[in-house]
Amino acid sequence: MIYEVTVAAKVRKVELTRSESGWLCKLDGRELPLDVVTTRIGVLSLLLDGKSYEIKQERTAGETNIVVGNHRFNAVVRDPRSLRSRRESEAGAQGPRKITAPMPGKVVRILAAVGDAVEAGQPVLVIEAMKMQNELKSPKKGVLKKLNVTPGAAVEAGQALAEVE
Amino acid sequence: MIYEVTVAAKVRKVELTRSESGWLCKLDGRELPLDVVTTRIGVLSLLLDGKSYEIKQERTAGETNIVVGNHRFNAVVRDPRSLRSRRESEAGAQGPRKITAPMPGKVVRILAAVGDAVEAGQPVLVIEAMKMQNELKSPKKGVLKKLNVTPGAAVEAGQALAEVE
Amino acid sequence: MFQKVLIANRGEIAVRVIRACREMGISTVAVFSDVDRAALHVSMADEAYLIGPAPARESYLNIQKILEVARRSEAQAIHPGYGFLSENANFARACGEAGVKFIGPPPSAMELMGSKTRARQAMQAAGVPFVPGSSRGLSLQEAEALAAEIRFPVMIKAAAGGGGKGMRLVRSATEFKSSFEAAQSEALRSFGDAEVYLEKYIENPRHIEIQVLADEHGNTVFLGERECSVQRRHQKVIEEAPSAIVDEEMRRKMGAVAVQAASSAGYTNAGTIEFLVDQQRNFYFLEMNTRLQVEHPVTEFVTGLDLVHLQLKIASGEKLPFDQKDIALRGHAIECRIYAEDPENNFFPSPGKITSLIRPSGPGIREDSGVYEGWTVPLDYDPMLSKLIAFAPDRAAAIARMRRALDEYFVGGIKSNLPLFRRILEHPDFISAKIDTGFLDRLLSGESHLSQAFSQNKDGFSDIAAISAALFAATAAPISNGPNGNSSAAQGKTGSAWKRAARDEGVAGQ
Amino acid sequence: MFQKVLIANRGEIAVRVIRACREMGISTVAVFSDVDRAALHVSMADEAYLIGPAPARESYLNIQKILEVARRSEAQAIHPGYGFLSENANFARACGEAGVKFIGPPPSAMELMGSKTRARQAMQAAGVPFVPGSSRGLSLQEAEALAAEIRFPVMIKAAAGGGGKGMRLVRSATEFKSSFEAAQSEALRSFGDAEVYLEKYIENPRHIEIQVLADEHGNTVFLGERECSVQRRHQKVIEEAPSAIVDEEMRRKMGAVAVQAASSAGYTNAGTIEFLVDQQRNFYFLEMNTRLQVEHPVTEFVTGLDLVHLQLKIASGEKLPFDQKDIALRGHAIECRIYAEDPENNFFPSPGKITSLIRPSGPGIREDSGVYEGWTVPLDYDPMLSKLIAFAPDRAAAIARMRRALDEYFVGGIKSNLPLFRRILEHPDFISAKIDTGFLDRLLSGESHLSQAFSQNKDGFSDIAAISAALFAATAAPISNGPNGNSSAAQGKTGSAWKRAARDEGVAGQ
Repeated sequence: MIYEVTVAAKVRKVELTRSESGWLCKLDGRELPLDVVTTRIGVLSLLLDGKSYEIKQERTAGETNIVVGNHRFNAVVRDPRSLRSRRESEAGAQGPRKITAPMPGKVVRILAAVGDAVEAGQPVLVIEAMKMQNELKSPKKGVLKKLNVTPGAAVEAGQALAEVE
Repeated sequence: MIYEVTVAAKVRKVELTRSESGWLCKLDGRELPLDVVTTRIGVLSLLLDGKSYEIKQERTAGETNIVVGNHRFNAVVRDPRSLRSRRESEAGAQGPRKITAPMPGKVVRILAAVGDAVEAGQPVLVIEAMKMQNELKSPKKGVLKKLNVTPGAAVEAGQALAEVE
Repeated sequence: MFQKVLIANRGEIAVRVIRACREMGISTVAVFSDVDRAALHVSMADEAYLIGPAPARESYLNIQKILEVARRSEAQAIHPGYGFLSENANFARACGEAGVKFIGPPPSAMELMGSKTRARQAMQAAGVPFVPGSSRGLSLQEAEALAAEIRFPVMIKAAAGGGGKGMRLVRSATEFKSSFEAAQSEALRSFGDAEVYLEKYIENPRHIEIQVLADEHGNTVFLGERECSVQRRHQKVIEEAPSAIVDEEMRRKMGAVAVQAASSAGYTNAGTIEFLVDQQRNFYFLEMNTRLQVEHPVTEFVTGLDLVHLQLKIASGEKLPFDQKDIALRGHAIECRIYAEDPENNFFPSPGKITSLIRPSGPGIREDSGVYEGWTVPLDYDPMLSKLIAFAPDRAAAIARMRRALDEYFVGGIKSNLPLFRRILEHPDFISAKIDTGFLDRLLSGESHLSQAFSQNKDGFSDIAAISAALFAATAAPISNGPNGNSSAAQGKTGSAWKRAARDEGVAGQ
Repeated sequence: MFQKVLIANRGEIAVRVIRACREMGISTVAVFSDVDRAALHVSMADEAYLIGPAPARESYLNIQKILEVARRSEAQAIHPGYGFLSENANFARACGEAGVKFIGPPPSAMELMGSKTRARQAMQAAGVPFVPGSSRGLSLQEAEALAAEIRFPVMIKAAAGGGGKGMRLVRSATEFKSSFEAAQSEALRSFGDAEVYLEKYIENPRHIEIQVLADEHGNTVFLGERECSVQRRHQKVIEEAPSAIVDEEMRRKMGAVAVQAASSAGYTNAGTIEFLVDQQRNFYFLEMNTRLQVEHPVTEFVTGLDLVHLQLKIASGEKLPFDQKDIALRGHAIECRIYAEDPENNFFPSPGKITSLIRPSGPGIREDSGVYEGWTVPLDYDPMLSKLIAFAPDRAAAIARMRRALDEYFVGGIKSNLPLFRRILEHPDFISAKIDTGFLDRLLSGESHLSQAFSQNKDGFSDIAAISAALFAATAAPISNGPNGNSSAAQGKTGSAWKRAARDEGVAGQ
């Protein structure tokens, strides 16, 4: 299996081959004598040249982080064989910018109307969750093109709420 | 679903029906207004007339116990529709008595030979596990009819090691 | 002693009180809202009753419903925990009328201390030192005049307030009017009372508080201080005992004032006198919290006492089992409040299903948790998951121990503020105890938090992270995340695509 | 201080030492056998090296292999934990020769204390009180003569022994010869040394021990006592600090003797002097354990100190950071040793996969665990899973707290001795501290343990249990149990059938 993994702002190529004694791993073409054991769901124990690493996978609705000891890395894994994955990736790189809900909650206020000019960082709507209100801001200078929600609407994490172009 | 459950030396009949709001439960024909939630795998939260019970299922290789608060009950569940279960049950009730390994380990000594007369409680073989040696005794007075293992053999929990008739 | 106690709360504090009751042979009655049926406090109690839907005002703040459960279950006393009804004098009074003992001070003391202006008047009469300011609610005009007199910066505060709601710092006359009105409207929204008052703003103060205990026979003692200066938006984040700047003499002085304040208010049971301490180590009465504090465990560690046991004993009429001279402090304790919130994204709440939970333990570690692996943290309440407390012979060792425990701690499925604590505990100012109530906000507004928290240049580790990410993808086990319960494989792709899109669009950096 | 320490052990004590090192900024090197690749201590260490197959003599007892890892990893010191090589003077000496600091006493002190007969001679010379008996290995004839002189009952003990191996109690001359020979052959099998000696047997003694700490600059202190009288077959099961029968005067006397014993042996680092205490509270030297004890956490709770931190400081050449007068005891601590063994079935070991693990926490609770949910406890080593320690202001509260924690604790998939502890902690003799080293064996040989542990007449509870058993069957989730990994449904049937058969055949009652 071959994966493209984006970690620490670099794209790395990871080749994994199952062998009898475990996994054979190549990182960017370099073979690493890795000893891998899954201890719990989402937790790996890795040994490499005597060093011991406990790795935890921190998955939330929005993203996957990899915790190595006490270092955390955001990780995006792409299986290059997956066509769908590639297409989405390309689409994501262009087009208008979306404002997305970072957590589930309720829309309590909308601070701009469709067609308004907005500055980068200007609050566009307010979401309430767990007794806290949080402003969601425009990711860029432009015009508010779409508003997908109304005050009072319940929203899920990751849901696109508005679009600025 | 109907189950026969042996708990505290009594056979009880439990009828369970899934309803929209959870389970409808009858115990020996009596309906109980039970509120059931699975909190973790093997753990239930039960509310009955305001009383709260945390129930844990303690399963080992050999048996199932039900822990209610700090009370433990051995439980044998039989689904009367299961023919296989019934046959095994009948077979188990008669015939010669087996000596079974209560835990995985290694046979270190055999103290009687096939054909020997043995008393109830007489040690027949010795198993070692986790640095401890433990004698397994004859369940009844009789003759050692079978010996399925030899010294040095590794045995699994529940494995029949010998038979006395 | 009571035979049965109702706990009018949820989360870790309900669990904490249930444990204390169990240790004292007292039966426990839990109450819960619709979304808390599977909560830990429900399973752990001996009895549990549904009291309403998710919104707190229809369940955990529903006095009638809670008293109805008390009656039905024949509970003899009610422990209110903290938050919810714990400082509600009407509730305490209703308990009394219903013949149920409220585990806390008398309603009169709660009312006195609950109104900041009345408390100020009473405490000034008792000789308690105060920050210059008003002792009653002010009109805009009065407030403007007073601000000119005591000089900016000043702080506007809600009379009925707490928890940072309805507070505004004003540094100059030009911003005064808008801040005053904003504080009034927030106070009205939060507490149903628009009254606000004014105080001189102390630059870079420390927040240090004294725990007091008073029985119903006139005995009041103090149990040393807690340093609670690490706050974000006036909410405590880390607490410790003792304070690095309080010596024996200052402790005695603050303690004497605290005991005097409690006694003069007719206070009983556990309470806390909060002080602001300026850079010359002058201390000023801030307010009294008329309940058990979130941070009581650090006091328990250094005194060796159990405050909830003592609350129950006091409420049942027992005398305090010790005198002031029997109280001795030993070692150092630190508490971190673990929240379901994302420190890399403006501390947005992060409710949802806890898919994995690895809890620290071992020497000197206590965890008071209200959650378990598989539990879905509801949207509806304060997102505190648990309190992690570390004890060691001295402060440096307690910090090191807490860091060790934080490294062990892991919460999967939702975001938590765990990474924030490592950052604080590694900060030279925290390590040298140069902290004040602005420390954390300064730390957070400094260099980009995101770039700090996510390692960039630890190359060995990023290699390992890259390989591990691929290994997880290759060995993905089904993880149900949230109500939709997608399979892991499907989710991995969706998640990645979403994340990629989000990054491109700059959402993550908001 | 060391930069890197190798831990020559496994299980909870390896985890304990790794935690201490991490807290002190020391890198850790773990060693592991084939079956321990997924063990907790391997994941938690900074480095980890395979040292051989499962049998301890080829891995954790393999001195050459361990020193090779120390060399390769450039570890500056080795912490041996307890058990395995911890009291092996040859290992300590080999460490010294390899230029690696052994964290423990000098080999000479270990050798002196490791031979019970030599230890007796040296301690008698130092004026330490002794149980009447021989101070050297005896022939059968000599032993018979001595037994007649000091009068039965007498105890035969292996000179190289420990842990109850090679010990025989003899109550009359007729059984003497066979017991003597049995003890000799067991000593030979267990320790490679058949030498045995003789002691007067004290009826119903208590086992009370004194913790000592000695630095390498001639300073030795004691840290109070531990009561370890709750034993099964001479193995400690519950330990507490302080002892209910030791007052300040007795503590001072025992402490002075312990310090004298350690000093006269040239002892350094942490060690324990074990005493037998008779019903008149006379105390007699039993032996010295030249290592950290399993039960050290109870001392840590009541003194507020961290013994492993202090071991590391002492071994790196630091002076003790306190004097005897600085040591004060506060509160009461109790430890339960949680084992994978079946108390309802003759304490048979119960290795296997831990399918579920719910761990207690909250106020006053410490857990030092070596396992995690999903870990398969191997057959090959001591089956201790974890140590549960409860602290409270007094003994009654500590017992209540431990009971509360035991109720919270749950281990699924394998048997554990958790039910045993509840039984002990509810026993009136334990509650009133009327315990001696025979207490537990008497309790166990009393009424049928099985019928005690399994509730019969709690009708409400058995109703709930019956319904729950059916609910579990109806909602069975796949549980993988052991290496075969059957699905739950299949296993349910197999398990039930096997259990039924086993019950019919009387195996369970063995």
